[in-house]
Amino acid sequence: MPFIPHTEQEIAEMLQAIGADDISALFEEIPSHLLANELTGVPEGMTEMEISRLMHARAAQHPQSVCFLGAGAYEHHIPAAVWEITTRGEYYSAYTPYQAEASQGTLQLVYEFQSMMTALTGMDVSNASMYDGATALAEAVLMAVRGNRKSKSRKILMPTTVHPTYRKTTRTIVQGQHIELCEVDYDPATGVTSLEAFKEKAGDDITAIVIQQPNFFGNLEAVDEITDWAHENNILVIAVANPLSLAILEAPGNWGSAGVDIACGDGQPLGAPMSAGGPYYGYLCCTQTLVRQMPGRIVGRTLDQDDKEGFVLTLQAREQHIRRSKATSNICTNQGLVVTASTIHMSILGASGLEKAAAACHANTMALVKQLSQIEGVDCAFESNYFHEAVLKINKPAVEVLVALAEKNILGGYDLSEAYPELGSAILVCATEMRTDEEISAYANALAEVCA
Amino acid sequence: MPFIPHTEQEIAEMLQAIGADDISALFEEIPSHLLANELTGVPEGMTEMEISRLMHARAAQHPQSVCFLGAGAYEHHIPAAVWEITTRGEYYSAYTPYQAEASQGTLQLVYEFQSMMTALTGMDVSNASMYDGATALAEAVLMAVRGNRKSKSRKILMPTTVHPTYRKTTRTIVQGQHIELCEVDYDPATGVTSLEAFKEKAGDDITAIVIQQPNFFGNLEAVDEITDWAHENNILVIAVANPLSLAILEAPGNWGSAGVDIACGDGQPLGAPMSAGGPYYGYLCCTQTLVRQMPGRIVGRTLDQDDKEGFVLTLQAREQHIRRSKATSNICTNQGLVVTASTIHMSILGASGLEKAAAACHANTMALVKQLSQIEGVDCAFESNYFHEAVLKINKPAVEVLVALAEKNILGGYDLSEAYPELGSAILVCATEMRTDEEISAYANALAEVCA
Amino acid sequence: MLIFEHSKTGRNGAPQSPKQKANVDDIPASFLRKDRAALPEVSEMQAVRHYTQLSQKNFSIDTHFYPLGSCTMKYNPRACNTLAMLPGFLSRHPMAPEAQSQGFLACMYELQSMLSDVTGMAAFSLAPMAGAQGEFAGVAMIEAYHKSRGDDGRKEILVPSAAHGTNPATATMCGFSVREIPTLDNGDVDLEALKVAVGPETAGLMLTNPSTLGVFERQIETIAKVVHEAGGLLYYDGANLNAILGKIRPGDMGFDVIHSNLHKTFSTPHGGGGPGAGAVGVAERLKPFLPLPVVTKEGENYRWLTEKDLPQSIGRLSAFMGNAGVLLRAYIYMRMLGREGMVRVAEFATLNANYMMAEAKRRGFELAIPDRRASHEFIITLKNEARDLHVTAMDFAKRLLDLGYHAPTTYFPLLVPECLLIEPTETEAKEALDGFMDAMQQIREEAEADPDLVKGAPYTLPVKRLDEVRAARQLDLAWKGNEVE
Amino acid sequence: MLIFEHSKTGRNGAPQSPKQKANVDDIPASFLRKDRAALPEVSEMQAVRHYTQLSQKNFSIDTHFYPLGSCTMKYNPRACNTLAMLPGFLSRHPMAPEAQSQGFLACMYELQSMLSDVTGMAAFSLAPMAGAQGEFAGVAMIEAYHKSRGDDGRKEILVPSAAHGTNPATATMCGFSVREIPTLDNGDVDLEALKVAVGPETAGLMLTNPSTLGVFERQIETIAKVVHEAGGLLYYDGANLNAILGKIRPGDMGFDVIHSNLHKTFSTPHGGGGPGAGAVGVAERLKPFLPLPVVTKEGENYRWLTEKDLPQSIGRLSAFMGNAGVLLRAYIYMRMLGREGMVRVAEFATLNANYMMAEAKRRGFELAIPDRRASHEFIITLKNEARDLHVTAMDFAKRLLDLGYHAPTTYFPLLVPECLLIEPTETEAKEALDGFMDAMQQIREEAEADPDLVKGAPYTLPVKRLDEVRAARQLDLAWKGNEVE
Ligand SMILES: Cc1ncc(COP(=O)(O)O)c(C=O)c1O
Ligand SMILES: Cc1ncc(COP(=O)(O)O)c(C=O)c1O
Repeated sequence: MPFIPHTEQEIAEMLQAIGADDISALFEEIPSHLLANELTGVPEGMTEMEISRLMHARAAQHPQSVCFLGAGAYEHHIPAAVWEITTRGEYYSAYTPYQAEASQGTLQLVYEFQSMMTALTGMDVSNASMYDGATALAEAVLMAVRGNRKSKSRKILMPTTVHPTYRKTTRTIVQGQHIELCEVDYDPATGVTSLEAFKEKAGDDITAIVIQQPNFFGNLEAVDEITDWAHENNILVIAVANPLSLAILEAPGNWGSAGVDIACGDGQPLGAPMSAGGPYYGYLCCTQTLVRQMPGRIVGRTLDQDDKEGFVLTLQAREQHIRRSKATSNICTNQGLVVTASTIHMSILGASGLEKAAAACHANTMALVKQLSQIEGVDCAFESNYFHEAVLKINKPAVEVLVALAEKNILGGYDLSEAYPELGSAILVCATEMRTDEEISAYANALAEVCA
Repeated sequence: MPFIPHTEQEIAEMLQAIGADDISALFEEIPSHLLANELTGVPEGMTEMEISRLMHARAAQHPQSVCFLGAGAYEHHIPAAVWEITTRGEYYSAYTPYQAEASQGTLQLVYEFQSMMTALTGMDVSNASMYDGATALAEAVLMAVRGNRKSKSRKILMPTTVHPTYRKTTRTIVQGQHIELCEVDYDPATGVTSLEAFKEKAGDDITAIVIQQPNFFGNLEAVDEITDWAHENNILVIAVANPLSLAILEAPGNWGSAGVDIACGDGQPLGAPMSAGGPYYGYLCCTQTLVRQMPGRIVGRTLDQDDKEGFVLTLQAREQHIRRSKATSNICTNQGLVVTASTIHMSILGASGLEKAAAACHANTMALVKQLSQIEGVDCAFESNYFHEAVLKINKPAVEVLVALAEKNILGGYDLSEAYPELGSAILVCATEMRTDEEISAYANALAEVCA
Repeated sequence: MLIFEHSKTGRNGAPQSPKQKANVDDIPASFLRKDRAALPEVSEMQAVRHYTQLSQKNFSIDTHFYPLGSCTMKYNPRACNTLAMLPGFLSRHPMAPEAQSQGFLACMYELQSMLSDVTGMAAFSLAPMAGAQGEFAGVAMIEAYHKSRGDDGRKEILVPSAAHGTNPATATMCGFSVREIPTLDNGDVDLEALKVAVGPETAGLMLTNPSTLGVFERQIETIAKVVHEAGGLLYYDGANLNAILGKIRPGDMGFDVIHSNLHKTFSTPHGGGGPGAGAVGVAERLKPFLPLPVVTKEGENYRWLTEKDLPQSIGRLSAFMGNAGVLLRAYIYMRMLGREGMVRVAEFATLNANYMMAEAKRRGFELAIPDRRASHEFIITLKNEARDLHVTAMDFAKRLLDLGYHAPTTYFPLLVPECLLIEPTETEAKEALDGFMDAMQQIREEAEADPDLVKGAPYTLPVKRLDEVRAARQLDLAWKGNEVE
Repeated sequence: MLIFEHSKTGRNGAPQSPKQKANVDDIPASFLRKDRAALPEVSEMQAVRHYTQLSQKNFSIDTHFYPLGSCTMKYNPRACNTLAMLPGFLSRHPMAPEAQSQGFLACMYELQSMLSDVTGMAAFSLAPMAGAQGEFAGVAMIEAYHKSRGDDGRKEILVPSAAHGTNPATATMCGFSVREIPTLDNGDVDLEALKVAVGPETAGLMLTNPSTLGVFERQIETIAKVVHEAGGLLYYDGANLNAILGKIRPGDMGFDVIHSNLHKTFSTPHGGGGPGAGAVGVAERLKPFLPLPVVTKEGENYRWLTEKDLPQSIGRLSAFMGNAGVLLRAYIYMRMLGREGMVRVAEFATLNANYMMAEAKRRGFELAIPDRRASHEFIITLKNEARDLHVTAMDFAKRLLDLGYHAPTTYFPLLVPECLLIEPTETEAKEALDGFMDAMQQIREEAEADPDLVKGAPYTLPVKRLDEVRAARQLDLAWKGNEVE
């Protein structure tokens, strides 16, 4: 029997010990009219050889396209060591480390992860992960509402330069708690959110603002002045940042004169393959002041009976299994294994490796933008500084252009027309360190053909 | 620096401790005119991202053909668990277990491997592996020559139904030691070696004979009567057997009334992917009498100071590192990691799983032979019992037929015309448990087209 | 030793990043980082060695029997991992065109169908990324449903006292208030109390069945009737379907919405804390509210349903589409089990739990609910041992670690004093179950002879018992020697 | 516990074989097995758990510093494994048509070229499956060469007393007799003795340089001259090129034939005993004798050379083409290192060895060859400790295990009493080297204070010191409870 080790003899012995005639007797408490008929929607079982054949065939249905698509998920190089170690049974098949003494591997690793994330973001503390960047932002908003004692409004300013599905997800998650998410428009010339725009929407009591850096368009927001303005007005600041960009760009903990209050984002660029959308993980960091508002697991260093160092889950009184309806969040299972991969990834690359990777992404995207924008009918959408991702306007409908490129096995970018109709036909493009000069030129040639 | 952890400061400290001005001073004993110029045949180094791109491209140059080719290397299902565990660093990156106490993982595993191979072959002892099946046969011949004290001739009877490159390899390896390898022809009607044929070549002093079961054609040799005849004449018997076949066919240890003296073969069908020819491993088993003639590593069970069970390399006095020019063989490094995989493979499948796999191979090959031999111009070459591999005669040149099939992404079989010109145009075909009914029919259709 | 303590300035895993740093001079200095982040600087080998050694400090399914109740620590077939990580899946961008994603979409569509079949629900969304998010989606749908009907006064979610902490926490997150319903000694919900509690305020009841006490809720049909008649909906916390797979379907019991923890019943690994997947299934009337995206099939083609298709959807729960890789693992596992394998999971998970329970009884342990059939799990209470020997459930748990067994869930459900919630799962052999019970018996003997021995455990692990109070009081959450020299 | 002891009749890894056993009734019963082989019958999880736990009982590069002299235990980059195991390589049948194997053949061809370049030889064959088989091929070529010239009287191979055991064993296997040449105290070959030994019987001399004593043979040009003038050929045992890579080439030193252990210098893993690859390179005059197959390039295409191309070849050494997967790993590693990386390997392997040697001296250990530069390795002799404290090199070795270091090679080369041959390799950081020397110093202090402590080591491993004599006397080579109940 697949995955079941019982022999006939053992089954008999076990039933006898139980005092049951057969296995069905164990289900006698279920009203018999409720017992299920044979399943019809589940096919017959397959051997590993058969499922392997099927999955290889399914995977082969996906053409190996050259990816210039980012928009929140990026194709980066991941050292082979990362997932070979991550999928070791001892990491892969362990549970949440409730029994600390039997889980020092995972616990120490998470402590190291927290340390790395605080180093990267310049914040005081990090938790052990949220589901993804979008839910991390939603939880950051909830934290801010709990944490900003000076504000009563439950009103959050959210620039439209924040990732569209991050905004949608946040809306879904915070909507039950009477929080107002108030959108702030960007400057159509620069593609960034001016301080004026924030001020306009501000009114007199704002709980928190969100800033994404680089923003969804890849453009660089004036984070220092916005942060300082917010703090002057008792507004908490939530930063959303691609953690790989933080190898080069200023850490949220250093924005303005005091740094932001909460920083979050998606850890995918740090060691998670694109894998059709997940699993990735959300990172969530904050100031020491807000630590008790943190959702999710946090690992702390402590001592054992012999005063030897060790690691445990800590501040559990914030969590659902202790605090139940008063918990900071309902999160229980998080994205531990991806955090494992990410921690190993960061260790192997180090800050200098991440810096080189990030710089290469930026340089490649610049090269791409330069070539593409030379094509007749293709133009840069914005006049501003950007990092590693940029918006191009095209003289033909983006959706058609992208389909034509896809047929040439080029994923040409993200179609902005649905989320940002005001941009007309526009796409968001990205060339990571994985892209070669030849691929960039091939894209330019293909786009020139398509636009001709 | 790739894979080198030294910082500038450390280098300076280390040189100072050594008392050398710079690293080149460490090479001062090399006559300076011998110092090498810059290498010209080695390209510049590549990052992992670059080599990964290259290797993916190289691998993609191999079309995924449907394989009906066997001839000593077979496409079998290997559970995913096998290589995931085998490539764990603790197995992958350990050395030969010289320090037994720090190598109990590998040592116990090899002891279990030896136990499994003796169970499968019905022999008393097994070593820890030879390089492959061909070299295992060569070493078996050398063992027999050392072990058969009653014979002086150093003459070995070798049927031509033994794998052609096994015979060649054996010749290469034993040629320096004045051993005569005397070929015995097969019966052209049955494709097996008759006892008469052995007797004809025998003369009065033969050291050993070799029998491959199933033989290279897939046919079943009359192993019982040949073994008994050999033993009656003080001839040692060396069996070559596909170990997967031993899940179904009689174990060499039970051939005839006393069983063979040495059994060997290639372990590839037990968990090694085809991987372009290796690494596989040779297994080598023998009777208790011959154990001190064994080449290679052998693991034994013993006790530690507290009488706890443990495992060590044993009978090392046979080996080159102790006995030097008097050793039983020069073998040192063997195929440990593949043995690791194979041991896990056998554990997961068990005897019943191997039996089902072997039976499926046989049934598939029978189905294939049935369909192919119905094609006009295609016929079975031999009238005999076969297992899992069979010879077909074709009315067109085999080489052309195989090329035509290859263009349809079918590896149609092994061209026998070079090794067995007397067969005319003939191919050896095999359909393992991996082949589906659809693939078998597709082959039949393709061959019908090609032969039409 | 922390990875940071292996760090030396200038060390790195050189082949893992471009050889030269590209120019980023176009970015004004004000945007740039001033100091390099204090990440560890180690060689690739040092990282490999460090994290390989660390891994060995974990208990896991691949190394130990791990009967952690409510967590379903069963074997994670390696094929699920290998096949879900085929390059064709890993390299797929989440927003790759549907035309180039048919293989993946086919798997997701079939996974939705299989889940619908085994649970008896009308439709599934795979969006939720863990059980708790599945609960969130479910409760948000309940809210959306009432709202859509103009039924605005339903502000309360009922939760049995035995419920998992995520249930009340989720209800709060969705803006509901929580009312607890007591549980009877026999493990059933207190029906009378429920009847008193329901009313026009009732949005719904969240129920786990078999409950977290490890018994089947026999009055489920009556409960459903009571809640439905009051206008509420019935939520099924399907974190653990292991005991009912192919035996009884939540849809048939009357549930309106359910989440299923694919990382439990469907054997995707727990990964030391995740990721999971908390697919959510609904009865017909809740279909319009399903979270996005959902996969649909049109002719031979698969495509995502979006806001345009489901305008009443509660919306998105993630940036893309949930934990795709986890969903693939569950898909592969379900296909390997097949319909016949599903039932067997329930049968043998139940057999193992009942056998252990019988053994526990025979060996003189007190059961929380002695006279019922266990489902996939059961509870021992060590209140006598705690009272007479001053050895607690936690002491037993720690001592078990020494004897090579991961501890069961301790102190949950909160109702049962000094409890161990034991879930063996179907993939464990009888020897493991017997070995565990032998260990329990040994510990009790040790507790009688020398209670300090047990109270001082564990002794054989990388650390002795850790001071959790100190951890919470003297917070040390990140390495502060952060200045890499 | 052995895997057999987890076995129960009827258990199995069901999804791993066809569901039903196909009919094999066409095969007469006399050919069929009567009893099922007594392999273990366990579940997949039991096998996974057993072999995962077992693995943790090994020391390895991925877990420990492993300065095993002559074995070059350096980091095995994980990319080499991952990329060599791409399905496109794994699923390639060894006899797949050349037209469908160009990717693989290109790698092999380039590997041959790179090896020729770093060794200064005219051509390479990748056929040999380990160092010893490479030696076999080399010596067989020497024999074939002399024979081809009708020079039949050369029956002797000369081997320095410091040589690795495979050298004399190989010579014997090829049918030669072996004559040992003494080694001087300074590690050089005794040139006078060599001059006396050479003559018309001399087929060749097998030499390792740097020698197994860890020093560079300075008289190599004279030695080459002496041997060549006597009509013999010069064989280079290139098991360890780590100290000379890109620094000096065996071809330039005058060697006629060389094997290279790719599983050492080129970092393919040792796998707990193998597999390896012992590629063999030759000077121009030995090219016709290379073992088969060899890859050649014609225009843009690669193909195998066969017997037809090389009729004088010594022949085949394996059923197919050697350890292809190992060769791929070496190829990937060499491409990652590149030309600049090659030299660095030699430099830092040498730096590490000389640093440790200097540290050993500073800490009062006696060096076997105190006044020379070390190459990639060096030797400590503990003869004083053995004499004065009765603590042997083996005792030191075992105690090192307790302290978390794999022991160096003990009692090899045989010339040096109570020796430890220490090879740190270039991939170890200074901390590891210092830690090891600290441990050595600690052990000597322990030996002075309490010799029995050291003699009783190890204490912290899965077993204490094992009885090797018992193992050899009471042979127990296979589990004999073989009857699975
Ligand atoms: C009964 C029950 N409900 C809900 C959950 C929450 O699931 P998750 O951890 O995936 O969020 C769990 C898991 O711990 C559980 O056991
Ligand atoms: C100097 C020397 N020569 C030859 C060999 C033999 O190589 P292999 O073990 O690959 O057969 C070794 C390896 O142990 C060695 O160190």
